[in-house]
Amino acid sequence: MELTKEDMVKLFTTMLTIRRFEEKVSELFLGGKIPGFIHLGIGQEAVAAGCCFPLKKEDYIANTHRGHGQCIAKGADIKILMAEIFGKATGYCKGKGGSMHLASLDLGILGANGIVAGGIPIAVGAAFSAKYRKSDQVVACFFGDGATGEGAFYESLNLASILKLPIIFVCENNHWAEFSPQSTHMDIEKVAQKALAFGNIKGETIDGNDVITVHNAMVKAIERARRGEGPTLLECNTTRYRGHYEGDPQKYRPKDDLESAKSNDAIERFKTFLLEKNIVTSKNIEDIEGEIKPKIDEAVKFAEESPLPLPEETLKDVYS
Amino acid sequence: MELTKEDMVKLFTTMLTIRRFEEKVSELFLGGKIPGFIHLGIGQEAVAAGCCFPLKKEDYIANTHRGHGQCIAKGADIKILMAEIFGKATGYCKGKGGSMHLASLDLGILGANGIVAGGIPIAVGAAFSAKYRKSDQVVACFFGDGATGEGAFYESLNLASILKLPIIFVCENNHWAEFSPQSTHMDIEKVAQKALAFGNIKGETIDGNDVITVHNAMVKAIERARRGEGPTLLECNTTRYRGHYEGDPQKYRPKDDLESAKSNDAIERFKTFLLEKNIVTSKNIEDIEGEIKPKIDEAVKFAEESPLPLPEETLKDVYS
Amino acid sequence: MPETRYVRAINDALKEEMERDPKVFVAGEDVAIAGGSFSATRGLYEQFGKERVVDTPIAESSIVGLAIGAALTGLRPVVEIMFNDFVTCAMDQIVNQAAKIKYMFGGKPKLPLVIRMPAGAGMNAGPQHSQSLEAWFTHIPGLKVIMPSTVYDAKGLLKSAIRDDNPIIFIENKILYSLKGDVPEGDYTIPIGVGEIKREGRDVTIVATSQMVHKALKAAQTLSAEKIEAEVIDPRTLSPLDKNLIIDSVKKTGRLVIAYEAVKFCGYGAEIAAIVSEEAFRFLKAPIKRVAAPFTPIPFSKPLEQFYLPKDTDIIQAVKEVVAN
Amino acid sequence: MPETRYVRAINDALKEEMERDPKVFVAGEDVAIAGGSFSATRGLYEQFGKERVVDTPIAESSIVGLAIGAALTGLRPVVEIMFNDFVTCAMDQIVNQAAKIKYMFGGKPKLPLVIRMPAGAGMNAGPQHSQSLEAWFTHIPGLKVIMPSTVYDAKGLLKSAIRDDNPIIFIENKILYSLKGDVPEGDYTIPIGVGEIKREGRDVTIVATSQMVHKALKAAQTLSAEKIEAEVIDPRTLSPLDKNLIIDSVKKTGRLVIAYEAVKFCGYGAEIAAIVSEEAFRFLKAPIKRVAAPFTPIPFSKPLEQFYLPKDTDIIQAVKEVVAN
Ligand SMILES: Cc1ncc(C[n+]2csc(CCOP(=O)(O)OP(=O)(O)O)c2C)c(N)n1
Ligand SMILES: Cc1ncc(C[n+]2csc(CCOP(=O)(O)OP(=O)(O)O)c2C)c(N)n1
Ligand SMILES: [Mg+2]
Ligand SMILES: [Mg+2]
Repeated sequence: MELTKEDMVKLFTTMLTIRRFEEKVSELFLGGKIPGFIHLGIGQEAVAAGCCFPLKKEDYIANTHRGHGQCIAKGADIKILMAEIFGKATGYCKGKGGSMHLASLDLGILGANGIVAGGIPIAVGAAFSAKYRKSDQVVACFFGDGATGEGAFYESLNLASILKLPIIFVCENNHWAEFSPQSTHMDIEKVAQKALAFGNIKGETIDGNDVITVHNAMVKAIERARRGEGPTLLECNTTRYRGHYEGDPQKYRPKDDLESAKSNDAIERFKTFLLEKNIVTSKNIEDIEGEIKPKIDEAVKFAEESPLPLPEETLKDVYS
Repeated sequence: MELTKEDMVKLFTTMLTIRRFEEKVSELFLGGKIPGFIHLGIGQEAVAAGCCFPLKKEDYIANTHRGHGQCIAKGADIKILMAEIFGKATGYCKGKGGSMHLASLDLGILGANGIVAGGIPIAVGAAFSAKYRKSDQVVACFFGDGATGEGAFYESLNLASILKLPIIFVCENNHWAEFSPQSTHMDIEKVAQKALAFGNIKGETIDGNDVITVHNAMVKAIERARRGEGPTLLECNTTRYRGHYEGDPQKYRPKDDLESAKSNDAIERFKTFLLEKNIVTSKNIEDIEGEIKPKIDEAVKFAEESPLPLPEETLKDVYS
Repeated sequence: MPETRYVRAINDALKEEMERDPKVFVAGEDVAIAGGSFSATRGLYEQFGKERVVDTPIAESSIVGLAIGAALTGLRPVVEIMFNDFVTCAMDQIVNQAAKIKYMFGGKPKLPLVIRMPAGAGMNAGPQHSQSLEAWFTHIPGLKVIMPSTVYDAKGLLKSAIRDDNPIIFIENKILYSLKGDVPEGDYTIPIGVGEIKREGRDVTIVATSQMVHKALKAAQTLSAEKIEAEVIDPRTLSPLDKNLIIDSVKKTGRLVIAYEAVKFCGYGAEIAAIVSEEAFRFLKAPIKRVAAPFTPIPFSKPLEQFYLPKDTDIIQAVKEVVAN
Repeated sequence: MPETRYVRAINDALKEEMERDPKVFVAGEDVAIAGGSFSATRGLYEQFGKERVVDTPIAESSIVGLAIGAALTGLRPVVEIMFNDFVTCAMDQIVNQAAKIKYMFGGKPKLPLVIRMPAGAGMNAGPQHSQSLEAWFTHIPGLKVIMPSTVYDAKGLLKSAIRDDNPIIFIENKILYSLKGDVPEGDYTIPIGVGEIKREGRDVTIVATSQMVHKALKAAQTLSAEKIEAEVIDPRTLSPLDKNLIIDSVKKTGRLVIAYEAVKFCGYGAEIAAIVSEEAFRFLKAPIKRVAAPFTPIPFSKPLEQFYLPKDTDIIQAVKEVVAN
């Protein structure tokens, strides 16, 4: 699947939508409009966009606490997403989940997860189900570098490998887990190397801030999965701009680490590429920005104007 | 550390003691004298003997449900061991633990474990402690091939690798976990390959039924650990003769698998070697057998004659 | 009605539900080729093949995760945790994921999955193979917890569990596996959340679970000879609990003994006592009594394990105390 | 007495015990360089260095395993589980290993380790970051469970926990971290297993834990204006429980309300109710009442979480009901 010019514009639009959405979330959170914990993926948009683009609607994703981007890239409506982050009754989870628990089964979003590595075994279960039902679906399972500390990560890779399940384990390696650098969590450089512990898993490390590279690697991994050849562990090196959560001043972070991250901005890089290759003009870019802004505003308006859930809602939805 | 002739005789004696001890346990269990579940390591004696021989008394081991052999090799008194297996008040755990929970801190035996992979995180903790206390101790952590399914196994390797702890992860790969072959649990041939997922762990696969090979590999791993260079994952290929537990008729097991296992008997192989190299004579072997037999009988007698714990003992030892 | 064994009733329920619904599959450690450690899944692999009867690695977290992901996407998994004790390795998946997914995702998802596991002591299996941890699960909203005591209940409740759209913890009992009992031919189910009076009586209510139901019945028989008629109630489903069945009985008898095999302190029976002391206090003529295990791990050695286990004689004594009161 | 905050009291206790005993070390996720997610370990890394203050991978099982192995071999670990909810990833190590090692190995080993973790809702942290799972641990013989409600208690009990030779689950509270209170200068400890009457009263006994102690005290104040004098008891140590303190109080007041933040069904308060209905039944003048959370996961959205949380007004209402009775 070669990317057409149109595709590239779509990809760019997705990335920029994620960025503007999250910038707005940050602003609203710091302004006291959003409760709870917020983890932003600003700087990591190429992974979400590049991985989700080649997925079909019926395909699944499972993601993490840092999960707004993948939801948007998988087709979530940013109004409903924003409403959920606000804790409103109109949100994807009726306000019961919030930012850490975004899910929409209709869109194949099996759920962001507040437990590090908690979504990985579930993603494997979905891949098992796809194979069982011979549905040709695949699963993209997102997690961070820190998640490789958890036993559940390895158990899941092992099981998926043995059963040759149609799953792509996407490690968003932003080289930080909360306030600790990658070296606290592993003593190897490349997460993809961990694939060597399992027989049927193909490991690959790519530049996760280059959306086309991400896309192409994902296409190959999806094909491999659909052919029944087994899982891929796709490590996408990327960059976290913000603190672990909003409000985290990142005191622990060396200055040049953050600076070098920002000089490797996925959106800037893609923009330059698109301009240089004459795929878009500056005007086009402005237009895209111009289209996104009102949508974000609309999402905020929707969220702000939406009702809070009624207190008694608390007691509902526990059982089917 | 080169093995002297004397050492080899000691090693042989240990292996044969384990074999005779367990044969006796089997007989007693099937005769209804021993309650509960019994898992025998008959066929795997070279791993226990070869790995424990180069350990010092102060060094630690942590082992598994199939744990008689390592306890004997680490210096356990077979009388007290047998008494524990009988559930007698004179046993290592006063009858509270039984075969699956043999432990003796005085001997550095941190405990057999009824939970697959349950002892591995604990062994890592002991290795951390050794490093913390600068005691020059090392830990040998035993587990089976099936234990590599558990997340705790990987978490532990990762932590030990990052902290460069003085530990040797000894995988007793008997190619079966309960009633399932290795292929149910992993899709690679060599467990040692899993070391590649971690930075400071050295993986090595050896013939676990050749006690000298085991010993020599262990000596290197111990040296590496004491030098502070990090853990070794030492995979010892070995053979389970008996069922998973006593009473298991092994119907699931291909006949030739068991036969080929038996034709690779660690004790027979070592005996042949010792005889061929003129390290021992047939007479010596007979003498060794002759020395072991009364000791086993004595252990049985001790266990049989020992009192059962008083019922009220149940309520004691819960807290310090 | 033909007689069969408890473990066989489990096996039949699995078989029949798998025949009935191709979405039902079974996974776990040694459940396929070996037919399960206690033979509960025997023959399923031969009948349904390796797609639907799956041997997994020893990896409880990912076994439960497998079930969750499959249930979320249209299947109806029944997974086995080999011993209740090993569920400690899967608590995140059960408690933070399975139990909460429907709720935290706003009510839409259905999560039809069953996690079977045998609990209980009495086999000299020692401290890590004998626990009864049901009280952990009953404390978790979003889970249903079923603990059948008879062959009939085991089959009927497992079928209901498999057809239910919620995550279910189905706790069997190792000692009961060999129990014999009658089951009707053909299909039947037992509603989840409905307890049963296993024996009627007017003098005292005994609420008992799992193996303790049989000890309670035995105790009731002995007591009957002394003209004390005990009513024995088995909640069968621990969560949701058929509260009124118990309250109504206490209203009649005025006396309550609760028998469970788990450790007494903070065990499931504490909740029964609490409910009754909240909601039927005025009907109580005597203190509530609990018969349960002491506050120790489960020892290996025979005399210790025997001492540990709550017995019918303990129930008799408790009943006599509350009746005398 | 100087005033400080709850989290600071924890921090001071850690610091002082590490100064006192070189065998004490701290490990966990982000406890070293970052000083802990809630700053409970702030400054320790700078003072004691990376050997004694260890940042671990995100791996709760092996964090607890680290503590067990170290405790078995002569050290006194204090490890942090970042949120109570994450302890679900470490249950085997805590329950099958730490809790049972001394017993199943025949009594010889000592296992001096502390596992700290913050519980509780009220921060809109959602269903996987807000639970109160203390009842799981109190059901497990071999563990001690401590849940301090005041700044003074937090420091004194943590010091005792670190000096104790048993595995201890030390449950802090996220909302209480910012609570202010007085602590004496210098060293002091509070005995494990001794509860405290936080307020004397003659009309009703309120047993409350953790954050609910403060709500109970607030309720007691309101009730006092209406001439109802509540006695508020904080067990502080949930296991072992200072049972007699509660029973004696109930003997005096004849009425009992139990307040805890966890889900009511099968929560810790059920045990208190059960004990009293067993051992002080004759002194009870009214049904026991429990004030606790409803049977749902903890919702994210503000009005829902507020609805979810048990409140001082709920306690007031419960007290009025039992007093009217
Ligand atoms: C089981 C568990 N342990 C700890 C945490 C706390 N926690 C939340 S996010 C996080 C760091 C995760 O790092 P990584 O996986 O790299 O993801 P990132 O935040 O970088 O996207 C931690 C430790 C948790 N949520 N769940
Ligand atoms: C957590 C846990 N899951 C399952 C079991 C049941 N079980 C006991 S031994 C065993 C097989 C272990 O295989 P392996 O690690 O290869 O050791 P071996 O028995 O071959 O020595 C299993 C599944 C257990 N004891 N603990
Ligand atoms: Mg990260
Ligand atoms: Mg094996």
